[in-house]
Amino acid sequence: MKKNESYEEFIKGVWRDNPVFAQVLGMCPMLAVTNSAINAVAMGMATFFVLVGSSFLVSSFRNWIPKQVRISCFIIIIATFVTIADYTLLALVPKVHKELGAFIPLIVANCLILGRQEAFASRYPTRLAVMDALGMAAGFLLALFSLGAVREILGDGALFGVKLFSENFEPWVIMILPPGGFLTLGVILLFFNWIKFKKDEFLEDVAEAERSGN
Amino acid sequence: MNTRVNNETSGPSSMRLVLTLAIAGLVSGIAIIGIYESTLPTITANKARELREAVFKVLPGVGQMQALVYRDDELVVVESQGKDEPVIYGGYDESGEFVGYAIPAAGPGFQDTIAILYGYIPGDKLVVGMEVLESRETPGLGDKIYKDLEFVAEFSALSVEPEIVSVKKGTGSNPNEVDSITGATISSKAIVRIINEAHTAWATKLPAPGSEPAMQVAETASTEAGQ
Amino acid sequence: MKKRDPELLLFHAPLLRQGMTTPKAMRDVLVALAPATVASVWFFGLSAILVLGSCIGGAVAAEWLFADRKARGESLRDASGLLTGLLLGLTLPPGLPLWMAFLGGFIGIALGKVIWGGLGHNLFNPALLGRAFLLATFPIAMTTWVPTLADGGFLQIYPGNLALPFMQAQVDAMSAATPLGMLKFEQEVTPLAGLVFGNVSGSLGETSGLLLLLGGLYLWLRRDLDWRIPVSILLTVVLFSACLGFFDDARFPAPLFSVFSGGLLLGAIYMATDPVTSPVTPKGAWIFGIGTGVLVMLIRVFGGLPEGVMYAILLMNAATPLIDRYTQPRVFGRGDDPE
Amino acid sequence: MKVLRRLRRSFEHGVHPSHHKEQTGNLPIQRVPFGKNYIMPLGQHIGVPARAVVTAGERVQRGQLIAEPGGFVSTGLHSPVTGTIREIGDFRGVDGRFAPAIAIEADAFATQQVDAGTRIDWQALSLEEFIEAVQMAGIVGMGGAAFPAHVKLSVPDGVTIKHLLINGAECEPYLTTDHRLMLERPEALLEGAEIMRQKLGAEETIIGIEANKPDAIEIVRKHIQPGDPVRVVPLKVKYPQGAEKMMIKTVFDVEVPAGQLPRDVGVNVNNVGTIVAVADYFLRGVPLIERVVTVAGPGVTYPANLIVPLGTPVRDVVKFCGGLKPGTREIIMGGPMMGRPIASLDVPILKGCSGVLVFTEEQTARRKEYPCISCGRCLEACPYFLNPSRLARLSKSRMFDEMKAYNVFDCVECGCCTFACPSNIPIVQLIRTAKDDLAHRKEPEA
Amino acid sequence: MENLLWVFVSAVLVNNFVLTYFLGLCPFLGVSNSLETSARLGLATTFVMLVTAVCAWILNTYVLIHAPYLRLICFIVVIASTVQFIEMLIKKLSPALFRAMGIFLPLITTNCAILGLAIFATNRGYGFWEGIVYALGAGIGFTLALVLLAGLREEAELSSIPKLIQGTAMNLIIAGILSMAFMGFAGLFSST
Ligand SMILES: Cc1cc2nc3c(=O)[nH]c(=O)nc-3n(C[C@H](O)[C@H](O)[C@H](O)COP(=O)(O)O)c2cc1C
Ligand SMILES: Cc1cc2nc3c(=O)[nH]c(=O)nc-3n(C[C@H](O)[C@H](O)[C@H](O)COP(=O)(O)O)c2cc1C
Ligand SMILES: Cc1cc2nc3c(=O)[nH]c(=O)nc-3n(C[C@H](O)[C@H](O)[C@H](O)COP(=O)(O)O)c2cc1C
Ligand SMILES: Cc1cc2nc3c(=O)[nH]c(=O)nc-3n(C[C@H](O)[C@H](O)[C@H](O)CO)c2cc1C
Ligand code: SF4
Ligand code: SF4
Ligand code: SF4
Ligand code: SF4
Ligand code: FES
Repeated sequence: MKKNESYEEFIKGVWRDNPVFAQVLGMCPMLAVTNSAINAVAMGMATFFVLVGSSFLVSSFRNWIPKQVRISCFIIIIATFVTIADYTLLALVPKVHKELGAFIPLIVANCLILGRQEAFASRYPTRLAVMDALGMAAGFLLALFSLGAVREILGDGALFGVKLFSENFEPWVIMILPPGGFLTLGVILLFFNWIKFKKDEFLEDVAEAERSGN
Repeated sequence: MNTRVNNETSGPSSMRLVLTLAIAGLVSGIAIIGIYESTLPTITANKARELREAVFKVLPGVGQMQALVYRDDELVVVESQGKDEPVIYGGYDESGEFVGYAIPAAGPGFQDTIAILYGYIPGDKLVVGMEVLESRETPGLGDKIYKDLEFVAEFSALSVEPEIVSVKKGTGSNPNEVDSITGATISSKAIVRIINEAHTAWATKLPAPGSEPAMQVAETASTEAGQ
Repeated sequence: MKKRDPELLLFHAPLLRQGMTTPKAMRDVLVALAPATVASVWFFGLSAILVLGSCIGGAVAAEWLFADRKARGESLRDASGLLTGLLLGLTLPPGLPLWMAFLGGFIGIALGKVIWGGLGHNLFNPALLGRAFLLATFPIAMTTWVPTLADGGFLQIYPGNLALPFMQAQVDAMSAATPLGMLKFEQEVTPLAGLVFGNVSGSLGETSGLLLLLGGLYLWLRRDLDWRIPVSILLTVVLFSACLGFFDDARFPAPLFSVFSGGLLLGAIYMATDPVTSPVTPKGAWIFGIGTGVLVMLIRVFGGLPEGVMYAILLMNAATPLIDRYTQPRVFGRGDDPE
Repeated sequence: MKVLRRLRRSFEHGVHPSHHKEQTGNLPIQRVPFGKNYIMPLGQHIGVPARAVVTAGERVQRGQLIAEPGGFVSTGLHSPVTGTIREIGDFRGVDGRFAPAIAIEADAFATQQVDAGTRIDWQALSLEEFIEAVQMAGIVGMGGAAFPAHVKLSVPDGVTIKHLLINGAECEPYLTTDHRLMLERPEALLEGAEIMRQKLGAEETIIGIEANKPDAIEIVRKHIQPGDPVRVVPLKVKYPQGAEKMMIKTVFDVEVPAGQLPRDVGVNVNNVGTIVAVADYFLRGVPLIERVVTVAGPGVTYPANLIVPLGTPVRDVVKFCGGLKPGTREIIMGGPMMGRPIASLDVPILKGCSGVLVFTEEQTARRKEYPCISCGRCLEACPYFLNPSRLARLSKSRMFDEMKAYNVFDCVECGCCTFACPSNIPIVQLIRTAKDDLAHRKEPEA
Repeated sequence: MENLLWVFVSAVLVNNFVLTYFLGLCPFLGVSNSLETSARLGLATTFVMLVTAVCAWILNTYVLIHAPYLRLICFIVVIASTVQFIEMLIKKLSPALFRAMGIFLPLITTNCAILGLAIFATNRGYGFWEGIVYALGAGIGFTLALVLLAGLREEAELSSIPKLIQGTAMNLIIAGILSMAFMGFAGLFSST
């Protein structure tokens, strides 16, 4: 049973409550760095690290942190993790760090992270909190990757820098430019709406059929 | 299970609040300093390597370099750059003979600031290399300023006096003319302008050719800089 | 035998209407554009027909695909989709690959009209939205201009047109600069006569100033456009250029050159006046026009692009809700204060 | 600018519907023969309904008072025929609702002469007596609104009327009643005007006539004695030139402030028909028992200008005009721009009804409604400078409260916006819906 | 001087914080359904940005030069506390001003546009005046984008946007279109 519960926490963040597609959180880093898959994944990993790390800490110390200063504590914890991530990336992959630029420190302001601390980690035991953070972070990573992949494939004809089409492919430059970020995410959300719409419609049809059948 | 959290009616004392924050800050500070110290060598090394690579690229034939700043009316060798103090790099060959300067410069491009580094040989008044360090120019158009090798090659022997001018592609004939890139005229002109401006700014500050600061061994203190 | 009373309707007054209807207005614009369209075929031959056709095809395809199954015929019949396609086509370079033209029409209608709820609900000009999308997506193809045809070259097709879908066009085969590009990047001024009669390189529909004005006159006579918008745009541009000329007439474009070059006339007469995306209030129309004129000159003279009409109109489209809100007409008998 | 506007002699905006007046413009006024059934609604004017003073079965003379004013903003009613009161009960009115009315059966053999027939020495009457006389005579505004005339005469202290403005614009298409009255009874018009002017204490009478009635302008001018303080002002042909605030703007270049009345700028506006009714009462002793009605429109066999006793069912009027052509789809009481469609031919002619217009399929064919394309034609049409497109849009989204900020209550429902709209949006109707909703919403709350 | 002009124009139009840097998106997408609120939020943000620019400059000049690794924490803590202090100050001094923008102040502190401003200004090595002008431009640009979007959204509410599209998806697409239109400003005042 227990195992199931934590699995639930994990999977809900990846899909049903996906922070980007379902909750529309963490938009800023999302759009700014997803002009290529590699940047998107790097950003996703950094966020992953920060989110899971701070959730773990916050949850572990949740009974010691007084309510009045909890936000300040969260921010200090998050900022610490972000700084760690920042320096690590800078040391290990300076090229990627240069591309992501100022957006790594900005993870601090990502409301997804603070929101998870406030809504979940500070209230639940460590194991659940970590599962939740893992789920959310994975969902965020997934969203970043899908956006980055779409934008890179169309915008550069490549994925992770590997050319996918013939030499003559005409890149869709807009995809790499800012408007492409807004438009692609808009269209992806539209697609999700559409799926939900169709699903609701389908469920309604089923209900209808059942009612008339009885 | 969360009922245990934060349900004290009286609330914690302010002493406890301060203490919590202080501990958090302390732990965080230690963690940050720890990561900083442990990554610092790699990061510094990375940065230095990048800089060297760039300088060597724009100044062919260079084997050593040192940072120079303009202080008290002369160019002096420095270890670390002061704030708001523009720095340039002196390039020397393996034997310590002065070759030229690598000058960083920046200015507005089509989209945002473009930062470049260019190599300059004061004796011949020639630009001998140009490398774009940072730009947000449009992929496919503006990014040709560093992707179009033909364009980059324009800067391998470019006379800066009289001022560099950019001309339509295929019409450049004089030593001070750069063929601009079709479709990215603005970005290519921006590079030219940035170099011109930087050149004007530095021209009066550079010592007469032949009297450049000599290469110093890295360990020496910079007391006897100059000459 | 007692005659039965007729079945009376309770159709509310006013019972009378003036003759104009919305589809008629759209058709009027098509008519007004006819001379410029013919001129584009004259100057660019078969390519013009292909590019215009692809745009219209893309626009109509989007309109058809996204329409309700029931309303499909209706939404096509009011001719507004057709008009969007045509106007978009007229703003494109003649040598553009056809698949891009099709995509532009499709995106213009899909992003510019359908998602807003269809005719009358969009806040941005769909044709220009399509063009802005193309320009940002394929900047090279969209800024590759071709010279007008030599005599009798009607059947010739620019090689760029025939690029395979998603593939690049062969560029550099034949290229030319537009009058504005020549001014901005090479400081060369094109003689005015070419601009007025249209024998210069540029977008399909922007080349002949004279025919565009003619169409505008027709639209004005039919009361289909708000004359304030073209008048204020053109006046602003003229004044702006004149002022710049006062400082340095060698470096800045002359007023008449400004008016007749680029897409200004096409934009001012046919696109800024799109009733849906321009302010409804008369005062708003003036502000819209002046704003467009200023932005056009700002982008042309101080910006990075040689032409700014499209962006100017789109930016003013974005400001239109605000303009409308703050220029409500003064109500009769309420003095000068609008509140 | 101002000079230019004065030269153009008009208000701003408005529309130019084709006037369709050729059908009846040249036809002299005829009397319809008396019929059998008459229905006199007690509330055929704005304000409080009248109170019946007769009972069923009673015999009444033509011109006899059958209902007295129910309050100050109310007038008397007079029997239009000699006959018998058949019933006092609820009858279907113009708006389709049932409302109290007096049904009279005409005496088939009566001569239908008016008994009274005596001239009243109006000069001897004090102002109060004069006002009461007008009220008892049942005179209401004949320009369409049917606002009791005596109320307009009761000017509050501190307000002086400088001008009597007589509204002969008749800007609604098809209608020719005022036109014919001016042509056929210019003396009555001028006599009535003089009475009103003196009683109001106004300095001058101005008769505003649209320039498409040159014959009326000429005849009225011819009858003005030199030295009389009367002036005829030809007006630009434009709808709604006859709306009183527009006419005041045209004639005096003054805007009546929103929410105020013409008297606040020193003007009293009356329709030609109203003035003639005043003359008929004071000089000939005939109260308001009949009125001139234009019967026209593509669905009428023989269009005509008719003197119709009040209370005559539309059916009788139409029958006199040769009946309805096949394909008739709609009958409007009043003008085509502001009139009301009626649901039944049994509706009676009322004091405020200047026309019975019959339309066929062609005019009433369902026009396809397109979305608003913000073309601004409605703004350019609205004489009150409202933003009808915004009002319609808000009304469609049922954002009625927001409409107050856009001055929905300044709309007079003149119909210019709907006329001008190329997308066939029923703007006036949408505005009316919103006004109704806003007006009625208070009641349940209170 | 020309440089300052370019810094300003670039921050307002060419490199608009919201439309090209994707900063401050949550207020952009969240609050911009009302014009009134947007204008006030924009005003308050501009104000906080100016304060931040000053703070960032002081920190950079006197503190971070010795301890660069504390940058993030310093920025966050200092900005948050300064804004809180100013909030109290305004509340005391001018209740009217507080009503107009006070309630937004604490919310803005957690918004990434503010932190972004401090970080960008530092990365670009802006001096004091450049920093101020940059902050002013960024704030005005933010306000401009917010107000434009609010106008568009209020108008769109009256039109019949299909149910399917309403909401964040539509807002993002409008933002994308706006961002596309702002591309017209590219290169403004950077070429001569
Ligand atoms: C989306 C887009 C991006 C552009 N990016 C750049 C750029 O990065 N650098 C540049 O110089 N011009 C850029 N341009 C400007 C145009 O290509 C401009 O026409 C060109 O600089 C003119 O050069 P030409 O006369 O050599 O064709 C861009 C234009 C567009 C539409
Ligand atoms: C290109 C163009 C320019 C015009 N310029 C003016 C003008 O500057 N002033 C003007 O009054 N009318 C101008 N008009 C004519 C107006 O449309 C006309 O005067 C106006 O519609 C009269 O309206 P009104 O009498 O209903 O007020 C212009 C028309 C066109 C097509
Ligand atoms: C849109 C509109 C049009 C009108 N047209 C006329 C008209 O053509 N002739 C007229 O006598 N009254 C017309 N009226 C009524 C006048 O505004 C005003 O009520 C009338 O002239 C006053 O005279 P009365 O009370 O004698 O009817 C119109 C009113 C409105 C709102
Ligand atoms: C005078 C006039 C100008 C128009 N201009 C445009 C235009 O520039 N672009 C466009 O897509 N549609 C234009 N239309 C058509 C129509 O308004 C457009 O399809 C709507 O914007 C779609 O809702 C125009 C219509 C008229 C009457
Ligand atoms: S709360 Fe923060 S991270 Fe979340 S959407 Fe808003 S700005 Fe972005
Ligand atoms: S009906 Fe109302 S809104 Fe329409 S034109 Fe007349 S006054 Fe204006
Ligand atoms: S006239 Fe009709 S279509 Fe034009 S703005 Fe008014 S309501 Fe809209
Ligand atoms: S963070 Fe503040 S400003 Fe942003 S959406 Fe939430 S309440 Fe609004
Ligand atoms: S404002 Fe940028 S992440 Fe919230």
